[in-house]
Amino acid sequence: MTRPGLVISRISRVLSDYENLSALYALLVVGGVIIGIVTLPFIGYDDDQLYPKTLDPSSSLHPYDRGGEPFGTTDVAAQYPENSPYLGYVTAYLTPFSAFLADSTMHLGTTIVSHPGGITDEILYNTRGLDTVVETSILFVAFAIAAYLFRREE
Amino acid sequence: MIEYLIFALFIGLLFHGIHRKVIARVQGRPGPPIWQEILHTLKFSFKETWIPKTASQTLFVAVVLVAIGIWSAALFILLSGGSILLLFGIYLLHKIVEHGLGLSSGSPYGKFGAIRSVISAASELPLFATVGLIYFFTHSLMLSDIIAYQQVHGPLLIAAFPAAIAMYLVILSKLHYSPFAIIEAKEIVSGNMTEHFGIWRAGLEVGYAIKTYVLLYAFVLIFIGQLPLLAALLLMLLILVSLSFICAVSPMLSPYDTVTVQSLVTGAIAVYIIVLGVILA
Amino acid sequence: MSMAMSPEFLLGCAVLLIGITGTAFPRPRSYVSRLISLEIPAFGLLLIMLSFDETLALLTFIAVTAIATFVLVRVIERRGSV
Amino acid sequence: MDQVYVLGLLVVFAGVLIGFYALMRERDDLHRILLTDLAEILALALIALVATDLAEALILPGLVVGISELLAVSEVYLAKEDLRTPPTAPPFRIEVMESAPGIMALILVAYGIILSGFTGGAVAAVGAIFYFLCRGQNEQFAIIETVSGYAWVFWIGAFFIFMLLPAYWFFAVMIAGGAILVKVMAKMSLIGTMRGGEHV
Amino acid sequence: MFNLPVTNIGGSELFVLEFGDIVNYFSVYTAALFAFALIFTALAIVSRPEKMVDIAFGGDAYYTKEIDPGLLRFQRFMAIACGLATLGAVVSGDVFNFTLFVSMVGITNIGIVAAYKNKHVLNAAFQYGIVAMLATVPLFGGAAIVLATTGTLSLWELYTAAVAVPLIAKIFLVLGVMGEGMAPFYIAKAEITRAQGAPFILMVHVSSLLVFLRVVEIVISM
Amino acid sequence: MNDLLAILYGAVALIGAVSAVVQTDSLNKLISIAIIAGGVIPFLVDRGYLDVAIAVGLIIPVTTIIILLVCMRDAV
Repeated sequence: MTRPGLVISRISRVLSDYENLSALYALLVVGGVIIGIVTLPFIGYDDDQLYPKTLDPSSSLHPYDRGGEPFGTTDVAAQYPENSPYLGYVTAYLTPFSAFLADSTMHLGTTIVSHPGGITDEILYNTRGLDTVVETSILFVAFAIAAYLFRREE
Repeated sequence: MIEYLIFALFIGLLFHGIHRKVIARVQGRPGPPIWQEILHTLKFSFKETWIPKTASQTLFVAVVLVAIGIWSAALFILLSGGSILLLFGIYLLHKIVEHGLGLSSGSPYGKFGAIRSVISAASELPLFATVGLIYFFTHSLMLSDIIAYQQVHGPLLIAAFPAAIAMYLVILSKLHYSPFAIIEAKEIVSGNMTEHFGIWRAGLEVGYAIKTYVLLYAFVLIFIGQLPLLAALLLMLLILVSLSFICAVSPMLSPYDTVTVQSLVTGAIAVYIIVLGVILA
Repeated sequence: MSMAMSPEFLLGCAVLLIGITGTAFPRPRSYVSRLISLEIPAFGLLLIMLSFDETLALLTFIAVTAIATFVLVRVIERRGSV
Repeated sequence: MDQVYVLGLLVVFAGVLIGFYALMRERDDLHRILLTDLAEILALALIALVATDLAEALILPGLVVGISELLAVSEVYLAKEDLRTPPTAPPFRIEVMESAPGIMALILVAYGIILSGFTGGAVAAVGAIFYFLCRGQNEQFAIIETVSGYAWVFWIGAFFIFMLLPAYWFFAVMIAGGAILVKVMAKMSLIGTMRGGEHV
Repeated sequence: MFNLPVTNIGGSELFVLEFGDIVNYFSVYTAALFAFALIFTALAIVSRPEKMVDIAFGGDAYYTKEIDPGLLRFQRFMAIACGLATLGAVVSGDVFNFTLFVSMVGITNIGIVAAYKNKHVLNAAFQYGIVAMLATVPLFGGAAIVLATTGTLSLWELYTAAVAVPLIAKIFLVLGVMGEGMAPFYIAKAEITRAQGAPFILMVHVSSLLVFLRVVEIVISM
Repeated sequence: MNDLLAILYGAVALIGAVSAVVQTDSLNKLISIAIIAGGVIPFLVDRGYLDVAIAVGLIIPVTTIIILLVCMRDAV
């Protein structure tokens, strides 16, 4: 069938097939990225970052040693420190087990800081806790979908 | 406020009637009297009303109320000089009303209407080009600021001409009998409104009438500026008649072609904005 | 923060690019081969994270990659290889 | 840092170009899933380039979102292709699958519990999946799901302690770290039981 | 303490909700979107789905489809989750938090449609899912570029004139939301719309339109 | 790490990566992946992250075994 406006109907035909959807989206992203590469010279890293990493290789908490004293004040470069009155408490805190590990070896910094406490938990649970709420909800929803589809077959 | 709402409703319905009349005359038919749509709405208000058994009852009624609600809110934004982003947001949310109308009834024709309404959702895209371009000139999206800007710099119609075209296209796609009005094409009966009759249909007519008034008035305010009411009405009528001419002489596009046309217009204006930005920056 | 470009970062970038090319155009073009190729850019990202000392993220990433591999294996198993 | 960032950005952009170009050419749905997994790596690389503690904290949610979507989409794929029956090909066995799982799973799970939080949950889940994979599974689906549901509620509670009663931050950290560990580990190790079939 | 730096786009500030570093806000604009999302979430909770009428060709016979209660419960759960995610996304005051809410919208949308057994609808849902997953690259990438180049994620800071957000970050954010919400890619959505369950299907459209409206506000204000 | 070792391990990782792309047989690809791991883990150790190196060293074989499941099925 020949229709007027050949180009338009040809585009319409591609658009109307949802098998082409991801290809179409990929095309858009590729277009965006090309703009990105062209404008790359105008992009610069801002050195005044939130929660910057300050490394102290001699610490047993390396690379997560942020100083501070447990149950005292610790300097944390949060966006709105006034919204988190106990800011820094989580960062400086070590569980007894972590404290033991920290005293006995130099090479378990990651493990120690991941054990409840540390700067990452400070961010994830305290200052940006809402992110974590959303994120666990996403996992919850995704699993509900998978479980529903999986169990329906039984 | 309430009296203005009724006034807008009356004018909107009258515009619908004039629209039909102009189309009929262009096509060499006598056409209905211009107050036909007002009579229609009155007639529907007093007819027997019930909800189809197959419908999702709550939704079936709620969308009608939402339709009236959002367009009354839109009128309020226009009068109070609020944000045109919100105004266009409401325009987008109107889409939800269209979907809801068609989907809630359970009727296959309503459903087809709703599906077409989903397909034609690209008709919103030109709006964002409009918003972007206007912001580019005025650095504000508050209607009051835009009006103030035009008093100093002259109508935006000249400065931001592509944006005016985009918005013109948007109004065109929402008008009855337009080449983009695929959701109420006659082959699917009345499209997504098929199952809404009686008082529900009257409610929809009310919402749509306010919508037509709001869109035309917004066009005048955004691109020409604040005018005395009578002049503004006259201008709106002129725009409407020009739209009616287009509706009368152009065939309805196939559903996917409407998407393509509208997307292409948006893309062209987006490129225009970027080029303008690069040149002026 | 490491101001200069660390060898880990440069190596990571190289492995990432090689891996992406390998995954985008796998040899042979089969599900399994593409699945295995996916591991290469993962190592590239691992090195990039290492160069910024983001070890907690690194550890999580490696663990989640293992789980993702399992999810994909489950699909490929049922699909049968092509 | 500026140079590092711009170079990194260039590499990732180039990667996006290659990866998405391949995706444009791809017609097979399962290959598309594999390529979206590649895209996930690129998204994480963009976050990693920020190189602060905040970046690290953002990678973790990014990772979880990625694996969640992969899980849901792959299940939709199986439903749409109607690949319901578990694989029936002869089982594959190597010696290591008899001896390793017990001890390796134990190490990973124990280490995961020490780590706690997301990282711990993911590491422990790998251990659990590996165990289910090699030793077969007893279907405790409903119980594990319930546990993970409660863990989620505990975490929401911890969030509100942080926001409303910050003085009790210590309990909040403990509850949050523990609850997320349990939640992530439970959810993800359930994937191990979803393989189906009696051949393992 | 908090003063919305830009009031000439979304109207004046009404109410602020603080969660640590994430400070959500209700301006006239976001509050309107919030109210709209709330109405449709409530509708998804209270209304029952329609009974779709199928006409048997070649006769006057027609029959209505009944909906399976398990499917109904699941879809309602997904629709409510989708509504909550939309509520979060439209008032979020933080770029990364916004992107997380948007990806939750994406995944709940997949959930709403993936529940059908119709192969046609499932196929559309799958293609949609692929795009939603791809969209995490521009979505999170956009947020990451914003963070790296400006040193902040808070919209309160980003809206100030002193902070310049690179063009690519804005493009990425819009592309990301387009992918998750499928805003202009209506083809798969049209197929999805053919399925039964109006109040829930409608939620797919409501959420994607609202997050798209929100991202437009964010991108223009930045 | 001194420069020589860094170059050496870097070369190992790069060779592994290139070989994993070039190899056409699944098992050979898996072996190449193991070579990349061999080149990468020293960098982890060198920076002093013993715990991370151990965990990564444990998880990578698990991934390999998971992939082997489909590879062997193909071979059978």
